[in-house]
Amino acid sequence: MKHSSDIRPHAPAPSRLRALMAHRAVWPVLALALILAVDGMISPGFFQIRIVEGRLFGNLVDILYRAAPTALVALGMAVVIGTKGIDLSVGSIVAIVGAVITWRIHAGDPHWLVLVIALGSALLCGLWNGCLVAVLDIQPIIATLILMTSGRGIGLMINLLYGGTNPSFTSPLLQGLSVGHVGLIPTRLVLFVAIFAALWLLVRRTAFGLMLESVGSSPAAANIVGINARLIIYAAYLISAFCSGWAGVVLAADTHTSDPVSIGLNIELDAILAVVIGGGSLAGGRVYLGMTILGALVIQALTTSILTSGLPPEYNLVVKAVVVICVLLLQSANLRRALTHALYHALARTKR
Amino acid sequence: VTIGFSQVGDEGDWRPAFSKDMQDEAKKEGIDLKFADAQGKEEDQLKAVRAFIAQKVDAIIIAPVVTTGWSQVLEEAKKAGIPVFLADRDVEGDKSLFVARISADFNLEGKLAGAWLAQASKGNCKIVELQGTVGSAPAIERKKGFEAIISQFPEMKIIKSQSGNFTTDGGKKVMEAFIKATDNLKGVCGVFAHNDNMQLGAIQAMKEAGLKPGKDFLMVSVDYVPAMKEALAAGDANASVELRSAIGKYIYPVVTDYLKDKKELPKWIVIPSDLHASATPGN
Amino acid sequence: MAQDAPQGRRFESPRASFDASGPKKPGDGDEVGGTCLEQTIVTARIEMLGVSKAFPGVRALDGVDFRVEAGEVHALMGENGAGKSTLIKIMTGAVQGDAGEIRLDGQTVRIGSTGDAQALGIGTVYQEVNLVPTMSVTKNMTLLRQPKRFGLIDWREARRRARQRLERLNIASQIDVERPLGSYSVAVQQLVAIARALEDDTRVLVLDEPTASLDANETALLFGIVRDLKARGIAIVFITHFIDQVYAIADRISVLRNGRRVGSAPTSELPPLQLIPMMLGRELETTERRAASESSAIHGEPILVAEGVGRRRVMAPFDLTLRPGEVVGLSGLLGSGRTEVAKLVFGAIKRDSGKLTIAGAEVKSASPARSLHLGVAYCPEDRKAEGLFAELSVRENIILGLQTKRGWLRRLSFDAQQALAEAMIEALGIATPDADKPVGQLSGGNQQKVVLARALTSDPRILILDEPTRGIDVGAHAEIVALIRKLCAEGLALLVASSELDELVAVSDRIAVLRDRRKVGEIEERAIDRQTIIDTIAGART
Amino acid sequence: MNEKFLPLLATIAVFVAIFVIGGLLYNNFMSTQVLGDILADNAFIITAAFGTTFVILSGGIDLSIGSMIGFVGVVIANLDLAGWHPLLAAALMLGFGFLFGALQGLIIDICDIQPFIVTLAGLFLLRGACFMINLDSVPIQNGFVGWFSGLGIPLPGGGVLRSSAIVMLLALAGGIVIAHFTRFGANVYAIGGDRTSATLMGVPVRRTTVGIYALGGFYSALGGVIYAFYTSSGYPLAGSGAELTAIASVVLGGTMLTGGVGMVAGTLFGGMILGLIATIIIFNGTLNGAWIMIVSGVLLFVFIVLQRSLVGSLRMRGAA
Ligand SMILES: Nc1ncnc2c1ncn2[C@@H]1O[C@H](COP(=O)(O)OP(=O)(O)OP(=O)(O)O)[C@@H](O)[C@H]1O
Ligand SMILES: Nc1ncnc2c1ncn2[C@@H]1O[C@H](COP(=O)(O)OP(=O)(O)OP(=O)(O)O)[C@@H](O)[C@H]1O
Ligand SMILES: [Mg+2]
Ligand SMILES: [Mg+2]
Repeated sequence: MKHSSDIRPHAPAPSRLRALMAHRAVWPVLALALILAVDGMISPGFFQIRIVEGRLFGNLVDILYRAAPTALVALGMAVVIGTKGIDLSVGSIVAIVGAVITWRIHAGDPHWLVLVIALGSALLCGLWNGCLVAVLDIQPIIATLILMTSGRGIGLMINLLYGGTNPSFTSPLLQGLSVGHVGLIPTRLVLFVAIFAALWLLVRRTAFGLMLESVGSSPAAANIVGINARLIIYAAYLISAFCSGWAGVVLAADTHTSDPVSIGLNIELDAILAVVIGGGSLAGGRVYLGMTILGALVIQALTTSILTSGLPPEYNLVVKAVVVICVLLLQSANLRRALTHALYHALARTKR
Repeated sequence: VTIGFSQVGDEGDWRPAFSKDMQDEAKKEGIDLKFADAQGKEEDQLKAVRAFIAQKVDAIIIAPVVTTGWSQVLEEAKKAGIPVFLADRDVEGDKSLFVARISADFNLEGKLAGAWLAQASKGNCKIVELQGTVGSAPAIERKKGFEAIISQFPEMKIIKSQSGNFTTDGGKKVMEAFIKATDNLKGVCGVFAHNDNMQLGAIQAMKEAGLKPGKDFLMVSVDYVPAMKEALAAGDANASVELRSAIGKYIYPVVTDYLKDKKELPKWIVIPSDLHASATPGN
Repeated sequence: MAQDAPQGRRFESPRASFDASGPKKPGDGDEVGGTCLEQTIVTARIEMLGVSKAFPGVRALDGVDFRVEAGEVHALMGENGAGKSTLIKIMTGAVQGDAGEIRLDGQTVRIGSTGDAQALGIGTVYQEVNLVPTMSVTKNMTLLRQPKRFGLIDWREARRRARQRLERLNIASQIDVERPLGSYSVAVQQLVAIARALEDDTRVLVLDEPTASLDANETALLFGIVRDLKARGIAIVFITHFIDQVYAIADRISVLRNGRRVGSAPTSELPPLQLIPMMLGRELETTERRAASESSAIHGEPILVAEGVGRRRVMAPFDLTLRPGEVVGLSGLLGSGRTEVAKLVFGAIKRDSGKLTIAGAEVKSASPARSLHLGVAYCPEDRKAEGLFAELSVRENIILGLQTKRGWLRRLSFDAQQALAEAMIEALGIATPDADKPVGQLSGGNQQKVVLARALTSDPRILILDEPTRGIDVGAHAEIVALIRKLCAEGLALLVASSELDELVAVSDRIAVLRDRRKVGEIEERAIDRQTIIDTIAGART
Repeated sequence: MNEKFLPLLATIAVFVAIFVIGGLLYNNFMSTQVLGDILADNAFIITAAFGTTFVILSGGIDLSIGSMIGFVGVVIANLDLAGWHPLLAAALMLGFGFLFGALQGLIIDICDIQPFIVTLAGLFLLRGACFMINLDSVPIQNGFVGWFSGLGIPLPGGGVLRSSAIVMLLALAGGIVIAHFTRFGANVYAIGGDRTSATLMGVPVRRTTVGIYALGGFYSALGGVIYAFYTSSGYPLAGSGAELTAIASVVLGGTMLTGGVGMVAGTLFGGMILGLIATIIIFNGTLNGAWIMIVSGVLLFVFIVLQRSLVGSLRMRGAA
């Protein structure tokens, strides 16, 4: 009963810790590198970056540019998942925000106010989700499924309030936030970094993160310790809603139309994928913000390369599925261990 | 009279307009319309039709999500003695199960777009295509129709084609990718989008990349929604095949007349879909 | 239980270095383990040879030899983190060793899973209650061995068997076998786990701290059963930290220290005074039960007053007062409501009657958060469900108490956290390679210490401990008792619920006695001794 | 009265309540015809949901069922083009579903990747496969299918218990037996209740996990077969979003997503409740798409709350 596989190196704590961190980051990075490498091979000019219309322009920029909304949603998702929860309603929140923006602009509100109202409405959604999960303690998937199903309907209703189907708007301010650029850098990236920084400070530089993780790890114990689990869960869904709300602003301003049925469709799946590729566990208890962004980049890189590759669209999903599986298999330490294990037994059997 | 109408869903600009028109027209004509929106799901649509039968409505109008899978439920409608009419899409199988189809022709729309592009480009054009939702009937039909025409012209071919899911957002993303992939659409002369929403997205993407859609590129799409009218006026797009959305006035009379005198009707009453073009650019 | 018990529980050392305890670091000398390996005359029922196991940063076991004869009760002793559980987990297939060999009745066997072990007739009760709380008692007890009729499970028969098993421990009366297991107290769950392990075809029975949350009666019962299993020639491995229990039941003792077997001898040849140093690697001087003089530390007004506090169907209204520097014990049989009293006072269970006053201020709606800020800390009985954050590190687990009190905005700096954690690890002698180890990977006793440590970090004025020393070794136990007294001397008020009379006798100034979820009496300082308590519980006096 | 039946009772109570209310609101609603239709129209989702019930009982989740339903249909239809007999094709696909599920289970257990993600990949993969096989929706010509989907037991009052519904009820019976009268079933509950404990108690976790997802795959494949026969066609987009409906059915049926608690029978009524919601909305007939989405969300909410409060009050009474 000897299993070489079970023996792990004995290293003093700090260096082992560093090794661990490295370990967590290394696989997603590798995946990203591989994807880009493939792109480089199939389309030569893939990496070239030029300056067009006074801003950086090229596939790599596009990946960042397009990843921003998904990454935002994913950040919020990471926080919720940290509490052992999940938020399926992010897509609907995006839709609602888009509708509200268009509506208020048509109603002639000043655009800064529109922005406030839009984010406010997102936070309302967060309150609703939080209420279902924290107060009524309905299981998160179902609780957020409710807003997921009705949210886009609400968006459509808002559109109908003033007639138009998929009305469009023009707003220098909002479009500036989305498709504009400060210097060479797209504004949405700058803002994304700002939000990420704020969130990171909240999670890592206050005790909020620790409390979040303890609630995710064991609500009962958290309660005994005197943590107000409810409040924490509430906060988590509010944060998620805010991030989705901001993503909504970016996406809606991007096409400056309100298209509730299709805007941000399936963004919740990409967000969850990003969190998991970033090493987060749906069982809760841990929040990795930086890693989550990495996950989002992997996904967007994949999407962009599918689009540029010239592959017929009916192959999109299969390619996506295969790549995702590969990335996850790459990440799974257990697989490697299991393989060695199997190998060992095979050998043992042959010996007998 | 009570009429059940099973609509596909809410996607894009055209469907909602169509639904709204059906409901408004019904009010005008004093018809009690039972409206059911299938959210793009075949199964929901079957549920709807079954429910209509259970409700014993006088007639059923279906805008099928998908062309297959109808025989069973149409049989049931027939047994219950409820006449069935089809709006837009056709259904496979026994044509005797429904009275008539009153609709435009996706395939024809594709053909019109193709024809216009052929003529505008003098039969010589590299095209990028923005497909609709993969597997959806309009996407498939419009593609077939379009290809049927351009296959007549050796110098016309589609060099890139991706799905933009019939959405502005999708169209924009795909076009952005195409722009990079083809090094600013080098050599491309035309863009064919399966609906206006995607085309509008594409136009945004091209402008943001400093290109001139409508001037340096021939932009043709389907639907002719209000936003596209503006784009045509502004010269950002060149042509759009109209898919009429205000067709309640075509459909209801047929149905009500049939209910009065069960006179046989032609199986397909085609609603003309005509092409609107801005002044074609000199090239 | 064991009136004749030597005063093993009452040892104490004011200050002891823990260098000896704590897991073995790599690099230390690697001389062969199992120094005094007996010659095999008769083949042992089960025998483990040269078993080693390493976890990240820890060598849990290092070439351990361990043999148990048929019809022998073999006590496995050692400090927290010595490797006891790991050894028996390897024996029962729950963990795969890195090296070594297992022989059952002479044949080498490969035990790749707990399933294999059960197939070989090795029944086990693991340290933490390891049954499924959401399943009914019946389902738990018959899992994998459900009786079948026509290929389908015959639940009536299954229920019958379950009841029959529980009968043996005669607790069938207290348990509805259809109720979910989780709705019963830890103690009851522990008993069910034991009942489950008692298969008819059992050849080896492994009990890892089965008595940790039992009180005198259940323990006596269990021992009764163990004795007749022994008579039936079953080999029994018995892990415990109760010295007196060892001498009450075991024929033979093996001692582990830092993952090595440091000795092994018949019980008769190894009196406690040799055993304990062997376990701890150091001496332990005795002290008598806390003298009245120390109690003079008790002064001033009551800091906690409960008047008619209670909750329907959970606990009948009771009065309770607690003065600074005072230790009040909660005694009673299992299910008597000790835990409920503790939780009601702390606010973890909402009271629906009565008045609670803490430090002169009336507490309208008690809740853990509220209590925390009033300077009350609580160390729960059920550490698995209510105590630990298994994924979080030892450090995070320890500092959460203080951190929560400070509020989320005033985060403890990493250095502060580290310092605090190190301090506690030092003070309670928590055996862990470093403060960043996930607490779920600590040994049972060390987990308990972590939960205690957390309660202490929020520097409370009132400390409520429910079964505080569950699974804690003698040395640490003494340490903790000493710590408690020191805190009391500094004016901390203490409420201790325990199923361990000796412990209560040792620390309490007053003891509140509970029966059937109502308070039936209070024993004053001078009157405190085992007999009085037992009588009061039994209802002989009030 | 055993506590574990309370959620089931609550669900049934809610179902009956809505059915009656619907009957009061609209004529022709409270009829065996509507009941029969609901059974038939939702048979494929509910059948798939039975599989999901096992997965969720074990504390996992399966998102791949919607795509599985579509995929099965597409393959059967295209094999029909190639001249296969539908039954043969169906048998093949049931086998496929079982194996595909098993594969997912294997990946989940060996690589311990979260079920949510593995099955999400499964969702993408199978849907993508549909597109690759054939973008067009293909009718199944073989007369057998038409005949089969026509079958049914007439109910008193003009309703019909259609073949699809019958198959579903048989699947349910099978599910109940597996869940409550086999060791496998017991092991599923054990793993869902407490994975580590289950391992220590000797439950063969890997084998069981694989079995669970295999069963899930099998049931969703069966759902796919039912759907293909019932629409006698294969449509590459069929069943999109079915996974969420299925999960909702399971949860409405009183099964906890945390695992270990719940019953297969509950899922039937959970699914029927969702069916009722849709039917009521259609009978109302004035709602546009927007309202339909909102209303179905609101109703879902109402029923969940109703169901829980019912359970709660029943518990109270039980305790008292
Ligand atoms: N799963 C694990 N991962 C990492 N380390 C572990 C794991 N299980 C046990 N250990 C370590 O192995 C050592 C021995 O643990 P074990 O549980 O055998 O001690 P024990 O003798 O049972 O102590 P106690 O009396 O407290 O139960 C401890 O240092 C513990 O931290
Ligand atoms: N019937 C029950 N339903 C739910 N929880 C229960 C029930 N009985 C006990 N518990 C829980 O089990 C734990 C122990 O309670 P118990 O009744 O055993 O009090 P106790 O006197 O502390 O017993 P113990 O000797 O186990 O400490 C408490 O958390 C209590 O809430
Ligand atoms: Mg132990
Ligand atoms: Mg207790």
